Amino acid sequence: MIIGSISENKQLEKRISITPEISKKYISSGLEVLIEKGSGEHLGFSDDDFFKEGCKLESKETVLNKSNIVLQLNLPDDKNLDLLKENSVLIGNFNSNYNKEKILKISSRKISVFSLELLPRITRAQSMDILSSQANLAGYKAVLDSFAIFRKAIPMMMTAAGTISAAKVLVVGAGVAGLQAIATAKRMGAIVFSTDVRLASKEQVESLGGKFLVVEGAENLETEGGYAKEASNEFKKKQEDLITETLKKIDIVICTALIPGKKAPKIINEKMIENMKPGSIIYDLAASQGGNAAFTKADEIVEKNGVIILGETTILNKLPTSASNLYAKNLFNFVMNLYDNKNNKININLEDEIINKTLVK
Amino acid sequence: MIIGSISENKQLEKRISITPEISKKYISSGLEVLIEKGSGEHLGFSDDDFFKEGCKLESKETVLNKSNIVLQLNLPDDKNLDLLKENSVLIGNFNSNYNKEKILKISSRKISVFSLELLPRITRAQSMDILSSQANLAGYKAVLDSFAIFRKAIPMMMTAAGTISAAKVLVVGAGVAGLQAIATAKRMGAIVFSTDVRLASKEQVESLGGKFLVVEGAENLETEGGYAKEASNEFKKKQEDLITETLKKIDIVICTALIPGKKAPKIINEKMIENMKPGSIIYDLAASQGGNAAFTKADEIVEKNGVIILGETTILNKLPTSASNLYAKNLFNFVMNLYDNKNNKININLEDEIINKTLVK
Amino acid sequence: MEIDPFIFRLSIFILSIFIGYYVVWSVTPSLHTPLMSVTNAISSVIIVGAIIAALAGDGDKEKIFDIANIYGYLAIILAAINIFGGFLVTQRMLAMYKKKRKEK
Amino acid sequence: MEIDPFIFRLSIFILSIFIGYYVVWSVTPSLHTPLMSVTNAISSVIIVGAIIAALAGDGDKEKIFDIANIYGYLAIILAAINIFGGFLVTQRMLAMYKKKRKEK
Amino acid sequence: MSSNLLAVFYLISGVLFILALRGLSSPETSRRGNFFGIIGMTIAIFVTILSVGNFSTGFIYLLVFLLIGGSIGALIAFKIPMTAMPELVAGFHSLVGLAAVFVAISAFLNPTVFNLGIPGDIKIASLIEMSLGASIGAITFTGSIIAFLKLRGIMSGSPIIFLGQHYLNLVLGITLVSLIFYLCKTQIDTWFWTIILISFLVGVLLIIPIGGADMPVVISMLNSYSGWAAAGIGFTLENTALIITGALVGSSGAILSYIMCKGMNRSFFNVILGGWGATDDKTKSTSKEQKPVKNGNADDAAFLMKNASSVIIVPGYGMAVAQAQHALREMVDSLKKNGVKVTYAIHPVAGRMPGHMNVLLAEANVPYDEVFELEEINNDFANCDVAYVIGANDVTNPVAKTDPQSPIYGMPILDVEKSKSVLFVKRSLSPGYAGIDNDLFYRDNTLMLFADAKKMTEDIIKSL
Amino acid sequence: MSSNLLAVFYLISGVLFILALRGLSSPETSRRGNFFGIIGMTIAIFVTILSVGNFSTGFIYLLVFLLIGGSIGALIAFKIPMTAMPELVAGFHSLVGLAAVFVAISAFLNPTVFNLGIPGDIKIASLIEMSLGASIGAITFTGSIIAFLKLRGIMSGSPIIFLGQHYLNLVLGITLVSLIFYLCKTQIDTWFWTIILISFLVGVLLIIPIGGADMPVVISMLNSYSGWAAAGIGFTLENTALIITGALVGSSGAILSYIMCKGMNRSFFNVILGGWGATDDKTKSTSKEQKPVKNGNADDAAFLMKNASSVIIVPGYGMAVAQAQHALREMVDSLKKNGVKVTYAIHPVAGRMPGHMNVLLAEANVPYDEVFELEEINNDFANCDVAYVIGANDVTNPVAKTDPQSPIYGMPILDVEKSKSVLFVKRSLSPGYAGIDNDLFYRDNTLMLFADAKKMTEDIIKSL
Ligand SMILES: NC(=O)c1ccc[n+]([C@@H]2O[C@H](COP(=O)([O-])OP(=O)(O)OC[C@H]3O[C@@H](n4cnc5c(N)ncnc54)[C@H](OP(=O)(O)O)[C@@H]3O)[C@@H](O)[C@H]2O)c1
Ligand SMILES: NC(=O)c1ccc[n+]([C@@H]2O[C@H](COP(=O)([O-])OP(=O)(O)OC[C@H]3O[C@@H](n4cnc5c(N)ncnc54)[C@H](OP(=O)(O)O)[C@@H]3O)[C@@H](O)[C@H]2O)c1
Ligand SMILES: NC(=O)c1ccc[n+]([C@@H]2O[C@H](COP(=O)([O-])OP(=O)(O)OC[C@H]3O[C@@H](n4cnc5c(N)ncnc54)[C@H](O)[C@@H]3O)[C@@H](O)[C@H]2O)c1
Ligand SMILES: NC(=O)c1ccc[n+]([C@@H]2O[C@H](COP(=O)([O-])OP(=O)(O)OC[C@H]3O[C@@H](n4cnc5c(N)ncnc54)[C@H](O)[C@@H]3O)[C@@H](O)[C@H]2O)c1
Repeated sequence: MIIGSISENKQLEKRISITPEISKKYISSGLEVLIEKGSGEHLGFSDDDFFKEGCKLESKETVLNKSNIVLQLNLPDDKNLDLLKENSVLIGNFNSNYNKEKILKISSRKISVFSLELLPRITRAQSMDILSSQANLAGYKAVLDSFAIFRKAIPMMMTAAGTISAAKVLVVGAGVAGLQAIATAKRMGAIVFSTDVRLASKEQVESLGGKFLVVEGAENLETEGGYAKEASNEFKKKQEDLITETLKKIDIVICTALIPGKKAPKIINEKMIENMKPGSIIYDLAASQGGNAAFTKADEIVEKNGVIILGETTILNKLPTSASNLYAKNLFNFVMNLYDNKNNKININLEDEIINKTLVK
Repeated sequence: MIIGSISENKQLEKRISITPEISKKYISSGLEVLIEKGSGEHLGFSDDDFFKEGCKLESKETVLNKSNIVLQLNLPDDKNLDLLKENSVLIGNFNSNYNKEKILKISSRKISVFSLELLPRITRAQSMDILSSQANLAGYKAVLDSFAIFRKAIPMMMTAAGTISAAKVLVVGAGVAGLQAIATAKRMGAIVFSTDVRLASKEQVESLGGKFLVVEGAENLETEGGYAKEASNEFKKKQEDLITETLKKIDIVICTALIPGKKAPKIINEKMIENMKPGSIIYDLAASQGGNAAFTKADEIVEKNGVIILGETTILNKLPTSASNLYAKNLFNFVMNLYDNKNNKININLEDEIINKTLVK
Repeated sequence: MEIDPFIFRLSIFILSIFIGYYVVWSVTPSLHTPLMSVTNAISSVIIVGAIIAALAGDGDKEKIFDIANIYGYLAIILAAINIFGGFLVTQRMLAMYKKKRKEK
Repeated sequence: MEIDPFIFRLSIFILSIFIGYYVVWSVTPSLHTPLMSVTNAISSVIIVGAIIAALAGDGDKEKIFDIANIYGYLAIILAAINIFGGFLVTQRMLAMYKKKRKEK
Repeated sequence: MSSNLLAVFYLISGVLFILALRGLSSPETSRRGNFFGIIGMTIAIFVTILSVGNFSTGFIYLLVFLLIGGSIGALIAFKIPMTAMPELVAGFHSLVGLAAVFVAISAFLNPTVFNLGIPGDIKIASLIEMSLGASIGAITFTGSIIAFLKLRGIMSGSPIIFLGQHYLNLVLGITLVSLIFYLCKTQIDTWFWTIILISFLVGVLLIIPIGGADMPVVISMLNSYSGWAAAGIGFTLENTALIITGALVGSSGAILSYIMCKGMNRSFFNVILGGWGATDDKTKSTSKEQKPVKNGNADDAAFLMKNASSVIIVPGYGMAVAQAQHALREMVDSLKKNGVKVTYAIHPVAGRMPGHMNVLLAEANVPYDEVFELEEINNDFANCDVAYVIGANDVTNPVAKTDPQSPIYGMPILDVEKSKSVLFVKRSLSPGYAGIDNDLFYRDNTLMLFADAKKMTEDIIKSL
Repeated sequence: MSSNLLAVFYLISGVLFILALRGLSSPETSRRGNFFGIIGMTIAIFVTILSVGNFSTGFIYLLVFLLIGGSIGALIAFKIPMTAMPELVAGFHSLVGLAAVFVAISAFLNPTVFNLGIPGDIKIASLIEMSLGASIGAITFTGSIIAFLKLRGIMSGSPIIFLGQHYLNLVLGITLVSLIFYLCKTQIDTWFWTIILISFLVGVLLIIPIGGADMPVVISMLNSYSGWAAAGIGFTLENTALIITGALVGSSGAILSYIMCKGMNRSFFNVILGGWGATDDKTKSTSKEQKPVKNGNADDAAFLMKNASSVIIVPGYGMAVAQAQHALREMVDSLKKNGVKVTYAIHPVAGRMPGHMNVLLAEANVPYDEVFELEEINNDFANCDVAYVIGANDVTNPVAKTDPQSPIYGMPILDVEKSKSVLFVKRSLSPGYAGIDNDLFYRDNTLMLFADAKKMTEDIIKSL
């Protein structure tokens, strides 16, 4: 069995899907690993580092030609897809809703395509859950980034030259990314507020030292999978009032609210932003799905009334090493679930919820 | 009595020396405040904000012509200096050692120039101590900046997709900037080491949760003023060995070691950097005085063996609001010590150590 | 000024109650069971009464197995089980703690 | 089977020592002074002896100011000072604590 | 031996018993305490024998019976498994009760030897003391037997309650008092025997309505009863040793049971009055048939951990909710001062966000080198004395390894159950995120500490 | 009144005294305790008077003297300032001692009334008891007077030590024993008087070598002595009340002084043997003439703060060094649970780096709205009950306001000295960063808590 990976488009994607550390694990599980030459260099993983672990370094074509399993982040371009061999398996984070057609075309060539954003949120799948692992880092990085561009210091400092008061941070959406954002802002000394539609999140926010903005009469909008449903209009109105009031004193907003398969909810509207203090920052992690804030533009910095709005869609490119480490480990766990060690073959067992749901069909 | 301030060269200096908040304090102490139009706009302090507090907004020339006391950050250029009126007072952070001649020329025109980096380190002067207030913020910002560009996450995270181990940070020099750097790195979850030549700093580092690298047989190199002396060769050798060993596992180095009036000590040499892990960062706050690390270039980013070396001299431009707030408060305290409220005049009392030592003569 | 010995006994009784009250107030919970077991063993001091009952009229051969004495002997057996069993089992329990303590 | 009353008194004495021992073990430090002062007041129960001494041979007019009785009366004064002074001063100290407690 | 000397020796043995109880209240002195008890008992027996005087046949029998009893006792003491302690104590108790009854009977039948008058004309005071002693002894006897049966599992541990129970007890109580009254008046021995019989019945009735969980309190209470019985007989026999010891045992037993009630958060009154409270909610829940859990308090936990050589801390979401990390760190510091090795085991999905536990532990300044991830530490549980599971649940649930149907099947878990004892700090038996019951709660080596995680940890610090 | 009834009443008053002492050991029950004491005493006096019987002239005198003494006592009790408590207790003590001497003398002169035989032929046992009572009473008398003088400041508080002191004491002790022996043998009353005189001397000699700081321990010890004296006389008079109470006071006084020694970290032995230890370093340092500081322990601090309505915490560099922030937060939580209002006052240059305290308090999750800077909070000290200064020093030093020569002159300081009490937690009297002494340490409303800041704070939590 051969497992391989080729370079991503490094302009758009800095992460990689096999790290030297993980390649070692594949090899000790009995797989061969092929890596495209130079694919990790931008992260400080030289070809030599891979070689030392026992990988073979090959050209893109060889990798695609020979591998039974190909691990990627984004969907390779058509030219590369064509090189995939029959009965091979392609695994990655392919935005399968959006790319459905393209993927089905590949599948038709007897290539099984697994897209891991489809992973069911069951306990056993947690170690393969790329959404969690990446959202976690995104939440962390969003805070660090926004703090770095903020013109004031974050923590409270009572000094001989006067007092700097602690910055106030609002985290919109307390999912995986949101919680990590809360934790990070909190440990830097910020005063952290958060809002979410799922009732359980109140306790979770408080368990990290954050303050939860309680919308009166809130219903629980949690689906069985642990995701959020869309909120009712009444709820939205109440939430709006509360957030408007809160935002007047907030310095930094981190937006992470998402509803799977839908546009991100618009939570911070124009008027709210008007009332914010100049110099405040809105860091919108939901930008790729339209953003939680008005004015958010994907991958652009917008300034409105002195408020800086960043719509970030590729934040993990700013934390590529850690993100790759976790992503690669997620894929490894997924592959191990797929791979039949004894018979040295891939076992696409459709009884297995994990395999069944992630297979794009 | 009129107190005034003109715009700095905004290309080089983003801080300001009178904030709206402080201008209010001057006014309630019985002074008039003149501000050059537009001088705070880049920080979100509109002319209106000043006006509301009771300031007059004037042209550069009027400000310089009318003011009895002029507050600046850097030495104004010659053209502006010429506009200063006789018997007036100029206060700022003028690097008086370097600019001695220029300043004496002004002094000869019956203008008293006070340069606050000369402030004696006595308890009473703490509230005017611009070196402390600015170094404090610099230490904070250096950590935040370096964390923002670091390719990995800083804190330890044990997750379903594997463990991210905590980043290791070395802070060189545990003065004001160094201690704040330690505190900031520590609260983000990094493992923090530090080294200094002053013995007292061990306890101080530990009081912030940092680990002090104890150089065996260390002598105490503290002067009476609380600054460091140059170290002996033997000490330097031992320190070198210890740091070389430590650096092999360090991810981020923050350099803050300074010796007043001298070149900054070179503590991290070429060989040490060679042995560091690729992807590591050296953030050299001592760059303006030559830097603590080899390869440091002022205001440039150098990459050696994958190690990124940043020589930062204007870091406070990245935190201009907080820095201005503290700087302006320092100046206010200094002016209050100089200003004779009852007789509404400036009282240059050379008996007063603070006034005597800061007056450039 | 003769005082009835009963009064003295009453005093002794009441003072002993106080001692019993204070003496165990601060017991560690983990010692509840051993303490109970020791208290139990001690309460078989009733054997003193049993002995007196058993040996009552001793020397007078005929009365030696008087019905009253038999009750005394029975009481001796019961109390003796309790005394030996109680103290020994306490010893065992306490030895357990001791061992653990030494290990480290 | 007569027991000398002395033995009973001895028992009472010894048991009381135990009680004294246990009863103050857990005293709060801030109550040291009041406790001392109350103990002091209580120790003037010696007045019981003083009364007996003072009234000894009372009724017999001639003996009323026998030298022995005078010592008794003196002892009464001393002990009385102590009793009243001791209890009252304790009361005052404790009232202080009480007030503070209420304030909040 | 003169009666004075005898009294002095009895006093000495009384003092030794006091020292014995004192000793038993702290682990350091407990063994010495037991030793004092043994000496005290030896002295008491010895001087009694000497005081009776002539060493003829009876004396030989006495020795024989003493030895028979002693051997049986010793045998039981050595053979019994450590886990059967509570029922053993209950069993022993019944013997003391019966012995007291026998002594009372003996005195009743043969009052002359005890200077109580002659049969048919016994001193009233002695009669009262005697019948009180016999009655309390009899209650102790049957009560202890019921307690024994319940603990042993021979009888169901759930409270047995029937209508009119309390009235019946009341009636029986009144009967007892009247019988004693008649006995004194008429000196007819039938009354005496009836008193004993009814007391046997009362003993049974008093204990059956009490639930199995409250048995330790009951035993201690019965202990106290047996003390009072001994004291009563002590008055009859004018024996100082019996009076001192009886009072001592009586009051210390009562206090101990009170302390135990407090520790278990139960009303002393309810427990003692047996079943009075069985109708209120709290006791009801225990009367339902449930899987039994061992329920501990902070002192137990402190004791276990203080005496452990290594402890592994397993934090979970509950620690985060309670914000118990600082208290936890304090606790660990205390333990380390006691020479205990302490490490933290972090499950990859403990908490509700990746790295949740790490953030909190870092906040509390827990050194990184004490924090281990699952794979590093999982084997260490087998060698560890105590696993302190604080607000974690799913991540320790062994069902993940055994039941393919369970929603967490396949997740690696922390093998806390392999450690010698497991302490679970949580507020109730309710499940965690995955919503499934955790089998570990019901294990033999598990002690549940029901409380808010922070509160409990602080309490443990206090008793460390 | 029959002697039996009398004995029962004495027993009752004994029990009431037990309850009195018990009550005094916790603040909640202390007033009730005192009340029990009063009742007990009333009963004892009352029944004694009744027992003596006929109410003739002597009875009137008795009442008169009782009233005289009572009025004097009451007057003193009301007039005395609260700060003079320790010396007051010492003074009162001397009276008890003297009273015991008088009663002993009276018994010696007139043994018939007490059933001790006739003058010149008193029972040996009674003679021993009597002379022991008189001797201990005499020692208590003069000892208490010396203690009183030392505390009052009339006599220097420093230990008076001379060569051969211990030998002298030894010789006197042996003399006392021999005198008692001769007294018993010869019944010559000169010996009796000599015993009393020598005992007076011993009392003086025993106390003079003890330093002023140890006086509270001494008082408690003298208390204990007076108890034993009472018990001795109780045996003489065959009086149960005196025996019970004497033993009670005797042993509780001894224990109390032991506890106090432990609390002050002094060796019990050294204190009691007066000056034995005065040559070792520890006591030497106290014998040096120093500005006196009030030295407290965790329990005192806990008590003060628990009963305060508002507390302000002033952290400084020492808190950082000790890493006491988490413990501090715990302590504040406990206080808040007790209904105390707690805020933090941060001096702008507390610690060694700008914002030093903020970092640490944030780490310990102290809410920002409880943290105030100097200007916001400085006026609040005047209305606060306790300022808890933990590891801060320079930032509270009032010399900054008063002495232009001082290196910190002109720095604004936190006005902690305006609060009702100030607790300083630091390890010694050594100065802070600025290297200057802090006058506050020696103020009347300051209590120094010498310990590591974390350790002390944890101890305070324990006793809260
Ligand atoms: N780490 C992640 O990224 C992540 C994300 C989402 C879900 N999860 C899931 O979360 C679970 C994590 O497992 P876990 O063991 O940490 O937590 P858990 O299984 O949810 O158990 C937490 C336990 O803490 C107790 N608790 C709650 N508040 C408490 C308090 N104040 N004091 C004391 N105890 C308290 C609760 O019991 P009582 O109510 O009886 O007190 C509960 O049983 C896993 O099932 C995991 O799959 C993890
Ligand atoms: N904030 C700044 O930026 C800065 C910078 C440089 C200098 N300073 C100066 O530092 C001083 C700060 O004042 P401060 O009141 O915070 O500190 P301080 O005056 O230096 O006093 C600290 C006190 O803490 C005690 N201490 C040390 N370790 C302790 C421990 N483990 N447990 C208990 N107590 C401990 C020390 O007394 P013991 O040894 O008796 O325990 C010491 O007196 C000022 O003089 C200020 O000018 C401040
Ligand atoms: N079963 C598992 O083991 C497992 C694994 C990972 C995550 N989870 C859980 O799944 C949940 C969602 O995780 P996610 O971060 O991937 O979700 P997500 O990225 O889809 O959404 C982010 C957050 O936005 C919130 N949101 C949606 N609409 C909102 C609105 N109008 N206003 C405010 N907030 C809004 C959601 O409730 C969610 O918390 C979390 O509770 C997480 O703990 C469970
Ligand atoms: N009197 C006051 O109230 C007051 C006010 C501000 C600062 N201070 C004290 O003054 C001291 C220095 O403050 P600073 O930050 O302005 O100093 P700085 O900026 O001049 O130097 C920074 C640090 O580098 C260290 N250093 C110098 N050579 C070194 C070498 N070869 N290796 C390692 N470290 C070296 C110095 O010891 C110093 O700690 C601090 O202790 C500070 O607390 C006192």
